[in-house]
Amino acid sequence: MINFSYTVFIVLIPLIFFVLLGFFGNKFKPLVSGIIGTSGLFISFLLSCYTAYQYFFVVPKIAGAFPKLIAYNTVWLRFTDTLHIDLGVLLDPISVMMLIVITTVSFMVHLYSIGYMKGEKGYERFFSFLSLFTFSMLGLVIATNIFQMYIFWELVGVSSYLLIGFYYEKDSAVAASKKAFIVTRFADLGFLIGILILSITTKTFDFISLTDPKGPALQQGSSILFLGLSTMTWSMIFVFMGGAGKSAMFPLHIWLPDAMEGPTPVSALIHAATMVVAGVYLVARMFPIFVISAPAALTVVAYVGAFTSLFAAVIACTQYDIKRVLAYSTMSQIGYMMLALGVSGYGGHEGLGYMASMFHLFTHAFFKALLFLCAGAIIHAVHTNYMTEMGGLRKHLPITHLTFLIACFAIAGIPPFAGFFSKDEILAAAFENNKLLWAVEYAVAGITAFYMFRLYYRIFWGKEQHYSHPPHEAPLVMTIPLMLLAVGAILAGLVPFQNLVTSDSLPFENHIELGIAIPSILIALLGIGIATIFYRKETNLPQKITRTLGSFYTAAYHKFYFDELYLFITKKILFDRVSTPVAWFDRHIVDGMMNGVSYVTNSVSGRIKGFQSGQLQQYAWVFVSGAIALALAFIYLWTL
Amino acid sequence: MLIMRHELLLVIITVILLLVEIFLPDNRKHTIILPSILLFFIVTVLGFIPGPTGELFGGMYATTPLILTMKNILNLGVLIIFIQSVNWLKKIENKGKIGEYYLILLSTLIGMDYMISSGDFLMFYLGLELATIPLATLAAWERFKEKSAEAGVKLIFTSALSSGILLYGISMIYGTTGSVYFREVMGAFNATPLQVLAFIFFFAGMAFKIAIVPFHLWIADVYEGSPINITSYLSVISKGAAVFILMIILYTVFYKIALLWRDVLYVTSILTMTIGNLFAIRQRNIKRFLAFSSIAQAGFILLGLIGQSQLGMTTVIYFVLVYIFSNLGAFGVAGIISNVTGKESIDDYDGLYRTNPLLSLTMMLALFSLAGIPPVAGFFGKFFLFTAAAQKGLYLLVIIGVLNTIISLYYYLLVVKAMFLNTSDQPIAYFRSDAYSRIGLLMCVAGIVIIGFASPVYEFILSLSHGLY
Amino acid sequence: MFEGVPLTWFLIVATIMFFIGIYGFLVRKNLITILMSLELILNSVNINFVAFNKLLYPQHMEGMFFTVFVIAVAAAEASVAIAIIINIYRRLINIDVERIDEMKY
Amino acid sequence: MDNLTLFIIIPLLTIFGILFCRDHKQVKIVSAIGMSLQLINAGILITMFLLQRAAGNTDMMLFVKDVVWYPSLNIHYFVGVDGISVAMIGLTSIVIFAGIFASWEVKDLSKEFFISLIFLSSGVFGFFISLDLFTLFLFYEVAVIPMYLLIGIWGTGPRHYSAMKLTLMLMGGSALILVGLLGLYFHSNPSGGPLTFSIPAISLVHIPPDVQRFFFPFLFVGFGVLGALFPFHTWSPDGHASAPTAVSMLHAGVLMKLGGYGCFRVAVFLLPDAAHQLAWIFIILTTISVIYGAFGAIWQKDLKYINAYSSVSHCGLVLFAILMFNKTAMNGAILQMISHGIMTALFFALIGMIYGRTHTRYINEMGGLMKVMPFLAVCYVIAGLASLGLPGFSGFVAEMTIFVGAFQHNDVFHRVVTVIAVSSIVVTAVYILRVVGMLLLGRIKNDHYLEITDAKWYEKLSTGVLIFSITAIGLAPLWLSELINNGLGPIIDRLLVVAH
Repeated sequence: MINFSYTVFIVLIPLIFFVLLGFFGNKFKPLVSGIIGTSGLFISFLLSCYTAYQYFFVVPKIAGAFPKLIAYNTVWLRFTDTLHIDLGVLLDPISVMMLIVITTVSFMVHLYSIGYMKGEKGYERFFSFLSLFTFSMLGLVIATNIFQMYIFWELVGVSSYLLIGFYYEKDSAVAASKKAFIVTRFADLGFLIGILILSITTKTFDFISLTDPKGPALQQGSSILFLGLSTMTWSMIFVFMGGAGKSAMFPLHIWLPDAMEGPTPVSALIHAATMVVAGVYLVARMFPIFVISAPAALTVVAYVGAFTSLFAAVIACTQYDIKRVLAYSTMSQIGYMMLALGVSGYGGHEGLGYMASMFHLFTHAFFKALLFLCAGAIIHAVHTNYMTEMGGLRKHLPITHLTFLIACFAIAGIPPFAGFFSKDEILAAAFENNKLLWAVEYAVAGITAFYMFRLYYRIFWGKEQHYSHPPHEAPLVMTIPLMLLAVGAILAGLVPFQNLVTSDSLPFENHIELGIAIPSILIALLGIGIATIFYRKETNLPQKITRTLGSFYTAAYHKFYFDELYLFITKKILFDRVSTPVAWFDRHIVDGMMNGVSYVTNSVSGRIKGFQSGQLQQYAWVFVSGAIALALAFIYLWTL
Repeated sequence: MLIMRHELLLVIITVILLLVEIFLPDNRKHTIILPSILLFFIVTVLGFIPGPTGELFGGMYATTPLILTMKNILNLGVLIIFIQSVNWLKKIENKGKIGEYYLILLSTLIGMDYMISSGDFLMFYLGLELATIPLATLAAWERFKEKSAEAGVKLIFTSALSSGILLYGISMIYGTTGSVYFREVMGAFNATPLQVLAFIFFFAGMAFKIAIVPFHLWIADVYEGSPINITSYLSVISKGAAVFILMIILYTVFYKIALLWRDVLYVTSILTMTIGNLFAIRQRNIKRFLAFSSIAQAGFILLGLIGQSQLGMTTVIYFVLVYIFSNLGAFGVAGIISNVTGKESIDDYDGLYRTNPLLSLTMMLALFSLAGIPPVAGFFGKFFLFTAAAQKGLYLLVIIGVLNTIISLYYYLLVVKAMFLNTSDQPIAYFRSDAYSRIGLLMCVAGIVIIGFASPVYEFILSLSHGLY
Repeated sequence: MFEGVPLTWFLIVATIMFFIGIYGFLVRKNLITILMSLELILNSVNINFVAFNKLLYPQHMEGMFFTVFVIAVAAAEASVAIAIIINIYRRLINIDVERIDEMKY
Repeated sequence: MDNLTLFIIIPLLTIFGILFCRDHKQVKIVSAIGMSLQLINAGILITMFLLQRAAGNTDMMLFVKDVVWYPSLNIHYFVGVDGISVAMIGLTSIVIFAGIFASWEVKDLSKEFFISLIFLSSGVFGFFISLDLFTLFLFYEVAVIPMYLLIGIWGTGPRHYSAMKLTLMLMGGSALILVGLLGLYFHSNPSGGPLTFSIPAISLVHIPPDVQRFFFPFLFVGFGVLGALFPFHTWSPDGHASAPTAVSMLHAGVLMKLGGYGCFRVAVFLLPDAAHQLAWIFIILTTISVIYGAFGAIWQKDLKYINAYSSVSHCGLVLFAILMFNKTAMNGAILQMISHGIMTALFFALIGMIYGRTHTRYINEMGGLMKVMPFLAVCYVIAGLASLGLPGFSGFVAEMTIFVGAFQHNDVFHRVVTVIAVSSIVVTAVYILRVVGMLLLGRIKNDHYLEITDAKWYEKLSTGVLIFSITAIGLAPLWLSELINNGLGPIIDRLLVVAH
């Protein structure tokens, strides 16, 4: 057996660098801290690659399946004899895959940030936060138990909060970070409740026991019912709520577009490639439970995923902020992944959706990170986020243009770029299980191609704008990650996922079904075509279309008014209708009660002062009548 | 003769002082102060020497170790008052009256000692009157102040009325039992209607002395009008003696109707605590304030009386001891301030801590002790009183009692607030108090601080209180 | 001298005196009159004592003694009271009890 | 001199030392030395305790010292510690240590200030080591009463009103406790032997359930007042808002824990039947506390009010967990006491420091402070994150233990209230982030703030100690949890015996 305990360092190195930069960052020159952070990640990256190599190719399989290895485990907090939070490293195909994804993207982003963040205040802070995030995310994926996952889940939330609010003097950034944290926190509440329900039904937090076919979670099945659904179903629905929050699934998606207020590398790392797919990862982690014990919850996952992907894709078509377009496209793509999980079965070819989902997660990380980094390079060059203020940049930013185009092809699903393979698997899985969802996703594939190329053309083609200073290509330190990721976006699709990452860790035979693949290529091409017609040159066609769509367009442009709805709920209902009355109640009723007691005492004291009139005879009167009254009362009570 | 040694010693020094007073030339009258204090100090010390106990005059006079302890406690209190009064007595308007002061106080003390030691109602009555009537002259001490005369009138008339009613009660007791000797009354007392009437009238008379509602109304006016040292004497010694004798009589003479008097005390203690507290809240004059606070304290003492047991009895004596120290501490400070500045309003105390920290601290300790705040002695006293009441299962009474402690804490804190929290444009300026005042206050503070922690005090009283109830 | 007069009669007289005394105490405005009312109260008590002693418990003289002492104490009380009343009179030129209310509440 | 009594002796000696100080500076140094010794002493105690346990000493209480005080009433000076008290002592010494440094700039009547503060702490220490109800009660009141002076003299705002209100309400609570204690005392020996105030002795006695039912509310509400039980919590916002920094720290950090500890050690432990029967009423009240405090905090504009309501919420969680009667939840309750103690002390320390610089506590008048005082701002963010239960800080450990423990019950009622209580974590996040956003982030609203300087060394020390503590507990909670579990054993056993 190979000793994997060194994997702990993959996680610990970023933590060490976080502490180092956090405490002593201001002692270094900014560039130095950037390089330190990046080099730390590089070590982690190398270690992950080594781990992946060993895990997939060296470790002997058990009964043909990749084993679940506990590389390290220690009890962190003990609730009861069976319920305890451990900290450890669990290696299985998905966690190893995630290690690769996270360290790769994170390393690229670190490298890119050395250039991108140059001259920004708080340079070392940025890198320490990036390290913190990487640490949390790595901790999340290697979690051996659901509570460990929850811990790191919260930590990625907070690092996301810190990074979105990096420009803390900008009110919009502060608001966005707050919103992101609170919305995901609300979702985490669901996650936590889900964990609590798990804790009473299965009496364990451990993933291996939870997903063990003979374990209590799967054995119990749907035995205990509550409101018509089994407790496991409830539990999984709540857990999924947590996942939906992190992955910006409808209706908990509202934070993600705003989160684009953060520095662009952060968007690339957290809000495109890694953290937002944590929800998908969570569902994948719990997948056996979903499939076997909580199929209803899995259906929820599928529909939420499908709806989100459509919903986000529609909004993406109407946005002008390039980062927001990418954000909605992220949501849409994650919707794909969720859907794929939702339609998947367990084991063998049944588990095609699972495999596809993970595959898409993998490829998406590359091309979406690439898109964001390109966006960063563009913003770096023109100092605006709005595509209306861009145009004709292909001459000025050749490398960016090329890599962006590759990424667009990848996300649109044009072979042989990475996105094609994974998306094709998803459509295939959907087609096999649920035609309706397949139809939706099929349409979304077209819309995706359309809005991506709308973005592409509006940035790089069209009329050149008047820029304050001529845009120029980003420095090498930024373009190298672009190029490396572009290579990933091209090649990632060739990884034989069906052999590596499957629902039951057993490889299965899979090949591209042309019946699914060709139509999807066609619709992607259609989307690209429409975009080309609309946006390659300046035309008034888009205006015409929007006018035709009318209020639907307006609604989509306003993101279907979800921000307003949330604002209404939080501001008008929670703040004005709950919190303000509570505060009033506290001040006036509860406190008034206490003050009332003292007021009554005082006023009684004032009222009875007349007894002490200063009149001798009145004193005597009280005296005598008191004595006689007492005498009469007690004679009555005691002798009659 | 040694059985009566407390009284005899007092009589002896009274006579000595009387003679000295008479033969001192007018311009040297003030030199009597130190000898009086020294003589009384000797008496106090001698009182602590254990000696024989027993009965005299066919049972008219009786003493036990417990009663001796009570007398010693009173002696201690009077000693402190003697010391505390020096400052005041030296004032010009008291010139020529210094000797009187000591003589009158000593004679009332003799009265109280006889009262506590009485074995029949006659002795009790004589002691009571001896302890009361001279006090009226003390209350009316300041001849040129209307308030003082008013206090004297109110005291003498109400006390006369109360002793009239008390006597009426005693006459009924005599009529129904055929004796005025405690021992014989005890055997013959039942709860016939006439006897209930007799008891209530008797109780009213005693309640007057202790200031139990509704027999308390005189107390505030008299306290306010009297010179502050007299007030402190009235509030601790006079009241303490009355509590002692009431306890003895209730526990012995009226033990057969314990269920009845417990109910009477139950009602009156609730009234006393509550009314005393409610009136105390709104007082601004420190003496009047302490008057009402002492009414409330009397209500708490009744809790101990109700817990008719060895525990209750010990606790009452213990509490009176603590109360003497605490109240004398408070009165001592008020007296010093009043003597030096003539200010008696709580509002005048604003910012006192900044100018006179030690006085303020003493006052605070005394008030905390009165309020029953640890770690000072009052806490122990209150706790044991409640324990005594709870022992009889009277939890409702305990609850009312503890709620009343909160009200009392409020007004005690008002004084603390004035001294520590408030600021004033014209605070009482810093002054050095004289050695006598300091010694007096030091004794009080020592008592307040030590008595609680020194459990032997309590245990000693307990060891003596066998067999009385 | 009082042979055949039942005890009750004495007691009735005493009680009436007692309440007359109380009444006087409560309603008369002159301090001296109030003092006199007090004497009435004390005397009613004396009658009680004497009557009880004479008619019920003639074997001991306790009641008689008590009476003697009550009379003596009453005298002392009266003297102190009058002294104070004189003092009041000096201050107020008046001995109306209702005027003595400087201290209240 | 035994180790436990030292916890009372050291503060008293320190006070004695302060009396002889000539100036402000000496006072501070003497206080600091005294409280450092106390901290060291606490460290020694914890080590010795752990060593003893490791050596296999399974007595319920260790380092017991039993001296008869009032023989007739069977009042003893009876001290001893189990894992819970040890943990609470640790908490107290940390908070008082930080409190001394946080009040480094008290100039007005500094002698009196430090004397009162340290006297208060001696009461707290005494409370935690007492095993005799009488001394427990005595120390309880000793801990409460200096608050009046501390708030009244050195406070801000409506300090007179707040001080009076706080003192009276807390003393009202202690009055109820007194009734309960007397009830316990007179039922402490049903077989007719000598009565006792000793907690271990009473815990062996079975008091009739109807008697328990009568006295339980007195004890629980009485201690609950100090534990900010709804609706008896209103002293807390005003009191905290008016109190000077160190007092707020000590009060919210330690004194409010007296309430929880008392509920736990006296009310629940000694009256288990009644606790079981009446728990539902108080569970409802505490659940209200949890949610209500959190919602109350959202609306507030004054930093101290926000924190005070947040304390209501967090302390509500303590009482809530105590009423769950299982080892996990109760462990969580103790953890929460410690965690909240340190955290809220940190908060109040920071608020005091911020107030000292900006001279306002209204969040809408501030903004962008991160720029001018990064150290304090970062500390505030850390405190905030700890407060909203971020993993890595103690709050998370405590809250999760409570939630998991509370949820283990098999009936719908307990689970529903747990879920309601759990939802407070979201509301907490809302108000914490609102404060952080308005206070530290954004633009600087007032040009005067540009001249603000960052923390001084003593402020760094004060906050540093506290942050170190919450992080240490948050990162390695197991030893603390085991320490507490250790003390919980007998208590749980007693509750379980009753339950069956």
